[in-house]
Amino acid sequence: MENTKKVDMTVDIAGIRLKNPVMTSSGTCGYGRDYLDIWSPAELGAIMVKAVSIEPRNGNPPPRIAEIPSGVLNSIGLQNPGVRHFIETDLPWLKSIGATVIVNVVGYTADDYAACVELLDETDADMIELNISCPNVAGKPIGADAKATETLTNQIRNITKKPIIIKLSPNVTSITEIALAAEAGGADAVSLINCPMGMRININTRKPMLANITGGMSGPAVFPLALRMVWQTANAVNISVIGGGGIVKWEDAVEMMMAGADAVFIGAGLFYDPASPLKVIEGLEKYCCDNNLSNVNMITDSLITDR
Amino acid sequence: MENTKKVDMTVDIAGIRLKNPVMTSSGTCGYGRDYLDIWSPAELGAIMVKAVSIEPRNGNPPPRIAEIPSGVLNSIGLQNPGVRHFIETDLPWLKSIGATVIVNVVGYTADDYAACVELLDETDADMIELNISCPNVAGKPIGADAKATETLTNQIRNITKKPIIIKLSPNVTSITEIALAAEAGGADAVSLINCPMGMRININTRKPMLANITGGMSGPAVFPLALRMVWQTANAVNISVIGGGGIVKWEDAVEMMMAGADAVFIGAGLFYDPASPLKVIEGLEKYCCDNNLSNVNMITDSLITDR
Amino acid sequence: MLDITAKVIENRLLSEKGRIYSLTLDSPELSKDCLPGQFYEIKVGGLDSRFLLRRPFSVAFCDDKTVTIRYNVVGAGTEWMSGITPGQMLDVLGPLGRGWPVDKTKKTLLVGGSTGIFSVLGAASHLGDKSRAVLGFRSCDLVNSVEDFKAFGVPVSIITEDGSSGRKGLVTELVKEELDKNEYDTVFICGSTLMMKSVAELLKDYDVDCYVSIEERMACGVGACMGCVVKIKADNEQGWEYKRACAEGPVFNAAEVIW
Amino acid sequence: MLDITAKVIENRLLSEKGRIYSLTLDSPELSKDCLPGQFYEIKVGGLDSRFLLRRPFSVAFCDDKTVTIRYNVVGAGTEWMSGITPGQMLDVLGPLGRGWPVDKTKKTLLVGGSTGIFSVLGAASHLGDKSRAVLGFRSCDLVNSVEDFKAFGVPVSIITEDGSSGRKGLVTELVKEELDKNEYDTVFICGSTLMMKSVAELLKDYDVDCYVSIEERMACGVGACMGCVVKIKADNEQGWEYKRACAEGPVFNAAEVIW
Ligand SMILES: Cc1cc2nc3c(=O)[nH]c(=O)nc-3n(C[C@H](O)[C@H](O)[C@H](O)COP(=O)(O)OP(=O)(O)OC[C@H]3O[C@@H](n4cnc5c(N)ncnc54)[C@H](O)[C@@H]3O)c2cc1C
Ligand SMILES: Cc1cc2nc3c(=O)[nH]c(=O)nc-3n(C[C@H](O)[C@H](O)[C@H](O)COP(=O)(O)OP(=O)(O)OC[C@H]3O[C@@H](n4cnc5c(N)ncnc54)[C@H](O)[C@@H]3O)c2cc1C
Ligand SMILES: Cc1cc2nc3c(=O)[nH]c(=O)nc-3n(C[C@H](O)[C@H](O)[C@H](O)COP(=O)(O)O)c2cc1C
Ligand SMILES: Cc1cc2nc3c(=O)[nH]c(=O)nc-3n(C[C@H](O)[C@H](O)[C@H](O)COP(=O)(O)O)c2cc1C
Ligand code: FES
Ligand code: FES
Repeated sequence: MENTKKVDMTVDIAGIRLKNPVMTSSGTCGYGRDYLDIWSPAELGAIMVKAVSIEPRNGNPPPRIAEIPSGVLNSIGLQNPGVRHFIETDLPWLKSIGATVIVNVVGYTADDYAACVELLDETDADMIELNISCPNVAGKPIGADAKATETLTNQIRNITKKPIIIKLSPNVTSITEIALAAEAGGADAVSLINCPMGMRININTRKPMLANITGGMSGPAVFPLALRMVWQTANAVNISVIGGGGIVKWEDAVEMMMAGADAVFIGAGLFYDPASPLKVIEGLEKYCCDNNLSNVNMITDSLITDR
Repeated sequence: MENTKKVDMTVDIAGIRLKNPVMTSSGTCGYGRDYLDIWSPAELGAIMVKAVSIEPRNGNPPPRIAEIPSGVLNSIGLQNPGVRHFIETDLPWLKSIGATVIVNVVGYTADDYAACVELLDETDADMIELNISCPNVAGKPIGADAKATETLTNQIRNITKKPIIIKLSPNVTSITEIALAAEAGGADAVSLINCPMGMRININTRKPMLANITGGMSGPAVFPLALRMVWQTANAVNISVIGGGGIVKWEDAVEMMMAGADAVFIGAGLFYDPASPLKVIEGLEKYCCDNNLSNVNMITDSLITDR
Repeated sequence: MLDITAKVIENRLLSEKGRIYSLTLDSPELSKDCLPGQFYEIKVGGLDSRFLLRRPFSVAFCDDKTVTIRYNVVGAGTEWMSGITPGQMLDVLGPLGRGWPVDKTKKTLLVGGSTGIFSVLGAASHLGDKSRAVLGFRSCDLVNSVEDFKAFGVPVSIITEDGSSGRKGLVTELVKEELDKNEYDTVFICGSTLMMKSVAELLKDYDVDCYVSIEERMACGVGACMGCVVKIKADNEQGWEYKRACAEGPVFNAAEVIW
Repeated sequence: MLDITAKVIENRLLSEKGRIYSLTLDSPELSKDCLPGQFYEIKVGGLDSRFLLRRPFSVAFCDDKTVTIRYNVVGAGTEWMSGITPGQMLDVLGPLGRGWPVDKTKKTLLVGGSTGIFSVLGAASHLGDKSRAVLGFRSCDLVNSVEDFKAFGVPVSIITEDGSSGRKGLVTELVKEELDKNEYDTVFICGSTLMMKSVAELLKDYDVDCYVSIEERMACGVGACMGCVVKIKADNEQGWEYKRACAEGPVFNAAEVIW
């Protein structure tokens, strides 16, 4: 039964060849240093670093974390030291150790995004991920509107030749509408899902569990929602799809790829099992061996939908 | 510490006085007979019966059920014997035992809804709940569009004087926009949430776990999402709000009411604990006693949002 | 239908390799009304469990005070069950559904495949030597409960796919041989859909009544959710309707099932 | 920081009414680098658990081969922990964060309130008779671990809110009396935010260094998620910044905390 053929674990995302299809998702792995005792960003397909904005941000007041059934609610609110700090300190280090770096960018306005990307365009960051879907900041996110998504994507497309990934919000009526708008705007890939917006109340204090009242849901609770949206999106667009939301173990990653993801990201799963990225990479490789797949990308779209 | 004052458990929903604020939700309690060994519909604030349509429906092929972390995925697809059968057999029985009956109505077209409601208007059904949010039927549901929601509500408003509840879909960009449209159309109440749309794949067979591919999520996994939407909706509309999604125990019901629900419904929680409606009613009463609330409706809006 | 918490008095491993267990509950209430072919919905997982759904299991047999179910460890819920220790309390809903049309005046052939044998074991416990069982397994590791059939006075033939125990082959072969004896009035079948379908197909050539017990994915288990439907012939325009395995079934007349 | 599975060798009830337990892990690896005031993130719940987040617990004390934490049952996760039996394996991440600036040349006052006593117990185990502890509890039912402080050579004073054990009153009173002795160089405090804030307030009038250990809700526990921030004075325009309790803390210089 042992299959010793070597599996090709590389995948092409937005035209870039990655070591493997497993990433850690923005906001759950900092800038790559915090889990170093367990895994190095260089072992991943790519690291999606915590959102950076043109100016540093404080984020929301604490408490920022609450537990939910099979998941976690967060209201970080994009605390970050600013893109310049990232470019000076973290990015050179990440590149020096051999990581593929996807920079998650956020802004209040289109110009904010543009300013960030202009600075990043001068660096050796590998890809830009536009976070237009954070549930933890005031106002309607750009990612809730197709036209705004297309316009922003297009504006950024004109600034950089680096691959652009649009991070999609699940808090929308039609995920495919927004994904198609991103594609039309010139995106090279979409990543999804960001966090569905949720809330919890402490019935003893009668206060919301988060100071910001609402927050973003992640973890296994959102997995079926994410899987559905990835499936719909992969069926709608021709660009790369990076799928995640609730992935904890390799079986989840296989499901996500079968639904149509070209690569996957792990976020809150790190909190449960910090070693999950390595275990998922191993598990995918073993799955391919066991099923005689020579390349991990053969899992993508292997779903059988006729009964 | 014992407080022996009697708690007034009645609540007014859409102008109707209910025994208590606890309902069982449409599709999870049939037409009220299946849990009779455990509870009677007459013990509830109201029973929301399984959707009825003008003609009988087969629903979707099996398998229709899959488990998800802290929840369940279903793709029933509105199987029902038709509104006439309901009016002849189940409704008279439900009324004879003293139940308050909310009839969940579904249609392919506005005329379908109208035809059902015309028949129900002649009966002693207590309220009509328009299900414009089922995730398990083809096409974009009416509940995904504010204008369509208002138009339908208005059309039905002109047919019946019975209270109209609009059952809202969580699969929308803005829940308040749809809730306000329902209110503008003349609804007396909104109920939410219906099921977020999800999916699961069996990685051994490489097939979706549901024959219908996608299905609706319910159970504790959706609770934080439901709570957030109920909170937003209750802050937006002036009509009654019936809140549910993931309620299993009385503490969940307290949270839901604190978020702004005037009454709550239990759906998938029945699968876990068939006696949950009785336990939730008891728990709410005890909570009121312990907190010196003379009326259960004092829980609604008791949330403290300033820190 | 009862919704009770019952004490486990035994959770015994029957087959090491097959990971098959026999679980006995101390509950006169549950055993009182329980008919063969009916099932229970058991709450699995601890207080902090992510399982919302209960798990359905057929009654294997009862006495005055106890109910026994038997289960194969196939997933996370049954994995949890395998760790149950005597004295532990379990939330049980049931008995549920409609069981076998057991009739001691009729000579009945019991056909079971893998975990389907537990449902027909329930019938065996009532029919005794008015019945005979043919049981199919994948391999000898999975063979179990044969002594229990015999203890109820029921003769048993075994067939395994790999021939590692009893004859080698599929259960349909044994069924055909038995039927050719022209002794049987009724056949009860529980096993994989494929097996039940092929046996039912075979039976079209014989003048016997045939019943099958169908396992569908369930949510409520009591008839409330329409989750567990099976396509059944009906006297309507389209010629069929979806019936609930948990309420109108799990036992259906094989002639009415649309496979 | 280690990510390991360690064997539990003891899970002992310390206070029946208070439901306080002492849990000891057999793990030379974990104990090797562990400093007082640091903490571990422990995976709670079984395989089928709905808990995504690990639970943070301060190291109470270590020896060459073992690490002990102590915990109060307050919710579903600690409820599960109370059922742990010796021999069971636990997934543990740590040691994490920055602990107490323990310095044996300095006379240190240890101030603990309810479960905050476990973090200062860690300091006590290193400081011995260079320190003294004042511990506050709600009532006598909750008093625990006093013998352990004493075993490390640390004198202990107790105060309870209802006077049911030791003096009646709030811990601040005892702290004031001790400080008025003018013996202390440093004060370490761990307890409720209210208690830490009021002690820190009091200390402004004294010439002592003061450190507090702040428990914030955590997700990652390792500095990656920005979930656990505390408002800390900073040399920037706004005069403050959010620092991570799990990485820059949980121990902060009290003078820098903006309560
Ligand atoms: C009426 C009926 C009687 C049954 N009697 C027996 C019996 O006596 N002995 C026995 O070993 N098994 C029996 N089964 C199958 C048994 O219910 C499943 O093996 C069990 O639910 C698996 O749970 P799990 O968590 O280990 O598996 P998982 O695959 O992790 O379960 C995931 C979900 O799928 C459902 N599921 C998985 N397999 C089945 C299945 N075959 N049928 C229905 N639902 C399934 C589970 O209930 C759960 O909701 C019966 C099923 C039905 C419907
Ligand atoms: C650095 C640090 C050290 C700690 N040391 C100890 C100790 O030595 N002994 C001890 O008894 N307790 C300690 N605590 C508190 C302990 O972590 C909580 O009591 C525990 O997490 C409660 O889990 P639960 O599931 O029982 O409660 P639940 O309320 O059900 O937990 C729900 C969620 O809230 C979190 N949570 C609940 N209470 C707290 C709290 N007070 N602080 C942070 N998160 C919380 C849980 O971790 C979980 O994510 C410490 C907390 C921190 C942050
Ligand atoms: C604590 C936390 C912080 C996050 N911060 C960001 C962020 O800065 N930018 C972003 O695009 N997504 C952010 N996310 C969303 C995640 O990247 C991911 O899309 C989401 O959590 C769903 O995946 P998961 O269930 O695997 O965590 C954050 C999520 C968490 C839990
Ligand atoms: C099996 C099943 C069938 C359902 N059928 C209907 C239906 O017919 N009409 C409707 O409005 N909602 C239906 N729902 C949605 C529920 O009424 C409820 O809105 C949803 O499940 C969320 O609540 P819960 O988590 O408490 O179940 C159904 C849900 C389930 C699980
Ligand atoms: S499982 Fe609900 S109707 Fe059968
Ligand atoms: S808990 Fe994640 S940064 Fe502290």
